[in-house]
Formats: sequence, C-alpha cells, structure tokens
Amino acid sequence: MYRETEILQQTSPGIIGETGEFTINVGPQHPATHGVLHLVITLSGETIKKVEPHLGYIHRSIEKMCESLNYRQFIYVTSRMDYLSAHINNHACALCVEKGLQIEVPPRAQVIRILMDELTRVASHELWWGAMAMDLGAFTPFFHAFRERESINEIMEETCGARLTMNYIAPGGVVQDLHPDFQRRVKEFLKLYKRKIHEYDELVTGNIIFQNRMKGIGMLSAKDAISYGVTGPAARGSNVSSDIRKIQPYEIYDKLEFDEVLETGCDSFARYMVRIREMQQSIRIIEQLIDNIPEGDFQAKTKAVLKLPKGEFYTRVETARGELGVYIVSEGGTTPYRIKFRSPGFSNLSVLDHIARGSKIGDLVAMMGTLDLVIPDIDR
Amino acid sequence: MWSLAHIANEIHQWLNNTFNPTWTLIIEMVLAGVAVIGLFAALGLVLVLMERRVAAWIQIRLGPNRVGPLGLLQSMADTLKLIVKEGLTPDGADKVMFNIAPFIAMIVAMLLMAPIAFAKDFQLWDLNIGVLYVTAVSSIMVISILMAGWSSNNKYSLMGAMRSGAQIVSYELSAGLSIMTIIVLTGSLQVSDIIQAQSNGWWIFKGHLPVWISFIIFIIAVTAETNRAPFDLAEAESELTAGFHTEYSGMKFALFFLAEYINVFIVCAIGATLFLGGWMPLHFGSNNAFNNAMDYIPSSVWFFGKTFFLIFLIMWFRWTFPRLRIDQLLNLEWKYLLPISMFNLLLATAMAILGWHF
Amino acid sequence: MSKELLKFRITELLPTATFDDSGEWLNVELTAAEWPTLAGALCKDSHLALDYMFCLTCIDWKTHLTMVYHMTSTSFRHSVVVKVKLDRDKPEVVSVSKCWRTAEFHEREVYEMFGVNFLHHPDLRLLILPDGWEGKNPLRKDFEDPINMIRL
Amino acid sequence: MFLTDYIKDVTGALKSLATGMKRTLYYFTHHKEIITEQYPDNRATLVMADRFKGEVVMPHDEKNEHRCTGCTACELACPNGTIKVVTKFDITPEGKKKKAIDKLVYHLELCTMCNLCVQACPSDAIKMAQTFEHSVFDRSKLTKILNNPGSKIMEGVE
Repeated sequence: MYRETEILQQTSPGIIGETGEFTINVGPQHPATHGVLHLVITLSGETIKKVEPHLGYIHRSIEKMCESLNYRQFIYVTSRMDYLSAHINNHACALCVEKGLQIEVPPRAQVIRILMDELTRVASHELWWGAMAMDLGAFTPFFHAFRERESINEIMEETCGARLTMNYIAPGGVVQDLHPDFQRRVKEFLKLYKRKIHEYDELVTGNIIFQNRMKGIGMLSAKDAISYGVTGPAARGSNVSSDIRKIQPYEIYDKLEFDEVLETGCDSFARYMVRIREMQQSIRIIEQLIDNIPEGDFQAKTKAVLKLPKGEFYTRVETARGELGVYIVSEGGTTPYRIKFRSPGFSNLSVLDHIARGSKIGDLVAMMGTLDLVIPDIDR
Repeated sequence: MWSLAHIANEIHQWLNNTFNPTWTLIIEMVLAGVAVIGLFAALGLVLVLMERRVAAWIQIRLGPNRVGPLGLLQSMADTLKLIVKEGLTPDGADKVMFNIAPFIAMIVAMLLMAPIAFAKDFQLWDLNIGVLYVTAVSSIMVISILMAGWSSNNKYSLMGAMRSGAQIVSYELSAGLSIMTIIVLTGSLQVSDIIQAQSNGWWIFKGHLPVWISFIIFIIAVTAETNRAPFDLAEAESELTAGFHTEYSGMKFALFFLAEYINVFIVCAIGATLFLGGWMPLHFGSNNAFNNAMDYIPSSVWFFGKTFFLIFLIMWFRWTFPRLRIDQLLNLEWKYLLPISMFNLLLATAMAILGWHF
Repeated sequence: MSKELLKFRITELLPTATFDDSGEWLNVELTAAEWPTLAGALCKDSHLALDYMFCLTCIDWKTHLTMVYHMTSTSFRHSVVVKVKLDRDKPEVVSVSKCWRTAEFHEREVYEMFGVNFLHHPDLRLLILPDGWEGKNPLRKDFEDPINMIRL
Repeated sequence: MFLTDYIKDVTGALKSLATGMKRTLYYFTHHKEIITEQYPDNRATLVMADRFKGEVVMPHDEKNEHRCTGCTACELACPNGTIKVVTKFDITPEGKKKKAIDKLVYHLELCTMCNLCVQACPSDAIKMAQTFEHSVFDRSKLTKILNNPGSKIMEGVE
C-alpha cells in the first residue's frame, strides 16, 4: 500500500483546523483525474488553497526498461507513455534513432508518418473534447466525440493493425505499406468530420454554461507558461509560440501549409479553443497530403541490428499534449546507455498548483481538463 | 365513462355498505397508502427506464435492450441487484442519522403525493392550501440530504450536502414566486380550484407573457430543487465523486435514487397542474367537434401525459447541458431568476387586477 | 545567436567554462560550484534569454553523475546544453528552480531517481516513489530490483 | 445601457441553450444515427481488419508441416520474453543431426502485439492472427505451444 499512513492522517476526523482549512484527496481513484493521479488539495470551504500532486501510481520506469532493450524494441514501449498519441511517441523515438544512425527516410514514409501523426492528433483531441465536457458534467458530447474518433481508430486498425498502441513506426520508415483502402477511408472520415464539426460548437463551445465555466479561470500568463515549461495547446492558449512543428520542423512539416494556433485569452477557454482550432489545422494537413502520397519505398534499408554511435541525441516532437523530448545517450552498443523522455504531461501538471490556487473545486476539474493530462505520460 | 374517480367511488360505496364508517375510513387509508407505495415502485421503474432510454437516444446509443422484451425489465433487474447488495455503514459514520436519512427522503416524497390530482375528482386530499403544502413539505427534502452528507463522515459528502443546502434554499424562492403568479391569477391555493380555473384554457395559453416567464423560471427552479443536471452540484460526480450519497450502497442508495425520481415526478405534476391544466383536456375555443374528441381521452391520461412531457423536458436538460459551478448557480438565482420572477409577479398581479388575461 | 556568439557570451559570464560544440547544440561543461552563478546569468541575460528549460535530467556514468540541462530561448530560438559533473557518492548541486520553475518538478524526479541533493530547493520530497522508500535510487546503474527487473 | 445589456444577456444565454437542445433533440428523434454495434450478437458478421494483431500463430499446412527452423530470431526480437524456443536435434535420413524445434512456447499473457517477432522471422513461420477473444478462466491457458504435436518442418525451408 502506497502512502497509507499519510492518507489516513489527512482524512481522519477532526478535519478542519484552526485556519478553517482542510485537505481532501482527489484520486488516486477519482472520476475527474482520468487515471491514477493523486492530488492532495487543501481547501478553505470550496476555495482551493494548494494542490499537491502525488505521482507514481502507474510508474513503470520506462526509462530504466529502455536501457535493456535494443533500438528496435524500445520504440514499442513508448506507446504506453502517452497512449493517446502513441504514434507520435513512436515517431519521436524513431527520429532520434535515425538522427543517430543518419538514415535518410524515404519521402513516402515521411508522408505516411505525418498523416498518421495528424490523425492521431485529431483522435486525441476528440477524446479530450469528450472527456473535457464530461468533466464539466455534460455526458452527451463524449459519445458524439467517440463517433468521429471511432472512424480514425478504424483507419488505424486497418493500416497499423491496432487501434491504440499502433507500433507502426520502425527506424527508417514504417513497418508496413499503407492499406489499399487507406485513402478512401481517410476521405470518408474527412467528410464525416466536416459534416459533424459544427455540432461541437452547438453542444459545447457556444453553450453559455460552458463558457461561464471556462472563461477567466485558470489564468496562466505567458511568462509563467514558459518558466513552468508548459508546452502544447496549454502554452499556446497563453500566446506562447511553442509548436515544434514550426520551431524545429521535422520530416516535411516545413513544406506544409498550416498555422500555429495561438490564443491570447490565457484562460481555460483559450486552451480549449486552441485544441478545437488545432483539429482543423490537422485536418488541413491531412487534406494536403492525402492525394499527394509519393510512390516509393516505405522503409529505408537498415541493418538488422542497430548500433548507435557514441554520443548524445535529442529530438523534439510535438505530440497532442505538447513537446515530447527523447534524449538518448549512447555508448556505441545495441542498447541505449541512458534514455530520458521529456514528457509534456509532467511539466504541464507542475503548473496546476499555480493556476488552481484561489479557484473552486469545479474549476480544478475544468483546469485539469484543459491541461489534458494523461497519467501514464506523467508517470512514465 | 371509465375513469379513476368512478372506480374510487365504487370501492367507497362497497366499503360503506359492508363496514361501518370508521372501518371504511381506516381501510381506505390503508388502500391509499398501498396505492401510493405501488405508484412509487411503478414510477421508479418507469422513470429509470425512461431516463436511460432518453439518454441513450440522445447519445446515439440504443440503451437497455437485453433484459426482457426491448429491455423493459432492465429496471427490475437493477432493483433486484440493489436489494441483494450489502448496505454498508462506514465506521466513522453517525449510524442513526446515516440510516434514517434515506427514509426521510422517501417520506417527504410520499407526503408530497397527497394534494396531487391524478384525474378528474381523483385526489387523496384536496386541502385548501394544497400549493402551499407542497412548497412547504418539499423544503424538508434538504434535511435528508444534509443528514446524509453530514453523517457519512466524508468530506466529499459534506461538501455535496452543503452545496445542496445552499442550492435548494435559494431556488425555493423563485419556485415559490413563479407558483405565486398562478395563485394570483386563480385567487386560490386549492389544487382543485386551480384546475377548475383552467377549464376554459390552460394558464400557459391564456396567461400571456407573465405565465410563460414564470413557467420557464419554474422549470429551471425545480430542476435545481430536485438536484438534477445541470444543477446536480450535490452529486457532481466529476468533482465530488457522488456527493452526499458517496457512502451509501445497496437499498439505502436505492431509496435516494428513487426519491430523486419521485421528486422529479412530483414537481412535474405540480407544474402540469399549475401551468398545463392538470387533468383538463386540451380545448380550442368553440371548435366543438375537436373539444368533444379531446374529452373522450380519459383525464388520467391527460394528467400523466403532461407530467411525462415535463419529465422528458427535465431529462432533456440533463443530457444536454454541462454543470454550473456553485457560485454561478447562486448568481443565477439571486441575480437573474429572483429579480425576474419578482418583476414578473408584479406584472401578473397587475394583469389579474386589470383582467387582461382571457 | 550562433554557437560562436553563444560561446563568446558565456565565456564573458563565466571564463572557466569549457565547451563542446560537436553536437547539435552548444554543450557547456561546468563544475557544481560554477553552476549557480551561470544559471542566474543564463536566464536573466538579455542577449541569451534562455528562459525555457525543456529538459533536466541526470546521467549515471558509474564513476560520476552528470546533470544535463537543456535550455532554449523562446525569443531567439537558440539552445544551450549545460552539463554539470557531480561526485557520485555525495552528489550535491544548487537547485535552479528559482530561475526556471519547471526545474522544481524535474529536480524532485532526479532527486529520487538518482539521489542528487538539490540545495535550496523549495520542496525536495519524494514525488514518484512511495513515501519511506529505502534503498538505492532506481535509475542508477547499480540498482537491481529483485522482483521486477527486466532482463533479456 | 444596463437594462438592454441585461436583457441581451438573458436572451443570448437562452438562445445558446436552445441551440444545444435542438441538437440533442435531433439525435433523440433520428434513430438511424445510432452507431451501437451489438457485440457479441454480431459475431457472425463481424470482420476484423486483415492486419489486426490479435495473437501470434504458426500456420501449418495439411501435412501438419510448419516453416519454423528454430533459429530463435523471434525470441531475440521480443522485448518482453514472450516467446521461448525449445530446440531438439532431429536425425535426417542421411544420418546427420539437424536442429529443429521441439516446442515454440508463446506466453499470450506477456504479449503486447508489437509484431516484432513476425518481422524478425526469416522464414515466415509465424504470423499474427485476427482473433481477439482471449479471456480464459485460468492463467495457465494463456501459455500456448504454437507448433502442433507431431508437426515437422516443411521441405526446403532452411
């Protein structure tokens, strides 16, 4: 039992001290944390005084595990970090290995990877949208979001062979060529998405209750966002340009037309709008690429056993939640000497205490929703 | 013509002929009690199923369809499950209060059944302050929630209960004021009088703007009073796990659950009585053929039809809207609903004095 | 700012710093004693403005530990990697959570995973490991978990 | 003006709520939009994607022959230790000793369906099956032996 004594102390009767403050445990089993996040929050009435995250309930020590796995094997483990953008995690690792080996990835593989990345991003944001609305007490959007997400999952299943942990990327390219039906299915999805996207605004975005719940809460200034290392949509809601696809373009992102979504609101609603608009940008990228997939190999020729040269390699990739950094220290062997995943969730969580102070419990749930925390990503 | 009142009279006649008046009264009371409990059970089963179906269809799902034909026996199965489940009492709980609270919730719901006219001349107790009685008794509901929340010895429960207390007490004001509009127009607190006053048209049709406004406010206020989404802050499962009934399980939880649905039924029945004419059939001016056709539909069908329409409305709210925050909830009441309903009452009074309604 | 200019500027701030620019970014190698002065300068200096620390980690080299700080500037988009060599038996370094708030969490993670003691850290407690964790620091090379170790 | 703003607030709020309610009413009344799949009733018509990674199987032909040479490439490729190759030595008709598999033990409970073993196999002896109903009442049933009893290696596979 983890921290049994501590939990008992905090929940024992005689709850309210002289200051009128008391603590409650949100999690590890709580509907709003969407996982096993444990927050000890200090309250005065309904007002939050302090939020203290306790992590580690789903820590698998992926970094240590990767030290004993070779460069082909370790990629699959990273699907289990941020399972909602599993494909992008794999992409980051493959990029890092390719950087070390100096492999040129064939153009077809690059396009396939980006297509899958953006599909993953849309799927992830759709799940977030549903879960976000559910945190605020509206259940229906969750099912509506899953309808669209399901068609992405089916595309993934057809081409990659799995719906969530795809393992579709190998160093040098992708594992298999695209399924012959891929283009047709993606176009069908785009049609469905365009037909249904206005419902998102009707059901949630335009709703007066929702707007009142989101506007002006969880204020995060641009300076704090940078200092706390907040990345991804959460930072862009504070008008911090942090899209790695623009700052340090990888693959062919520099040749694609898309906008970095920035909002100036700095509040939860701005972070919400960033994700909603980002979905449209991802759709834009998919539309540009879906008819222009170059012919050719889907994988570069690689050796059966990969050996990275001695040195350090770092890649930054934009996942659905923010900046994922993969830092490989190689001693020249077949396994990494040390590997570090700079996961976006970990840094985004660290800002929660800062933005939640002084707001209500209901707001805390909304803020956790807009930071889009995925617990295995935080714990790794 | 077949009607509930007719059956009631038949029973009354037969009892009077068979027993002396005292025994007749006692037997009739027992019968009424049994009927109310039976209605409770039936309503619980029907409303739970209805809620699940409404939710499912709105959420592009099918809903319960495995137990019995079309899933009609689903709520029976749920009840069976809840009955055989163990009802836990937490260690640190105040055991007496903890165990009494769900029963108080049920008793309040039962008491509220008394003045409701289910059909023409079919009413348990047509007391002359019927509407006042309903508003007064329904405020006791909050006590059961506070008891449940406090005695659970759980901070989530306590917070849910406190939220619920603040919420119900405030929303009772605007619910009361919107009911006042009808009372002003009718000039009586008696339920049968209010229904009779609508024989030439329901208030919603002949009351113009003030009644429409008060109808909207009434629906909002009773949604809040019954702790239904978007005002379900007492439960708020994404914030407070399950609010005041976090620690309840088994049949004690089922009683809370049932009381919630019965309360929804009652407030909708009151709404139907006050605004939609209770069991009064729909009549259009002097279109006699239409009016006669409407009269052929039994009055109980009219009553239940209107009530279930309002229940559907409340369920529709629940599955569409996100939840409010506690301060916004109180803002809505004190800054919007209360001033509007006060102004509206003034308007209605002026209208009643000047006789501007039909 | 190019690598040369960065090198120049950092040498101005700290003359004893040694550089390694073979990698993608400029590497600055320091000792633990030099780090606090440079850290303050790096985040505040108007020419460098390295305001965003995107990675903070530690490497166990079996003979010594190395703290690795990746920093970048959100206004100029140049990056600098700082490596601080620490004694393996008694690793101590000053916390940089005052300059970069994100370091607070990352340092807590390094503290429990590598046993590095961060001086002046506002809240140096176990974050991921269960309270009362005894024994070795999990990410050190000599850590062996008798039950859950992955070995192929 | 304060009052007009107030009224605008209220009507705007009601309008936004009505928009949402209109959308949900649409779904309430349009049942053809329902997307529920009635698993397991639709087992007969359920088609899995042909690349779906359900479990590792070893195909055998009608003569009960497989293509596995026992090279242990899959065992080495597996990140979880899911596959264990137990080899034996067959005596060929020429009297030579030849390495062959005795058992190819596959632990479904450890498998993460990463497909690395299938990619690593030089003789295409194993592949991914599209089954997905893996629940059993006993954990030991998840440990499978992929080669059929009495099976042997196909002619010409080296």
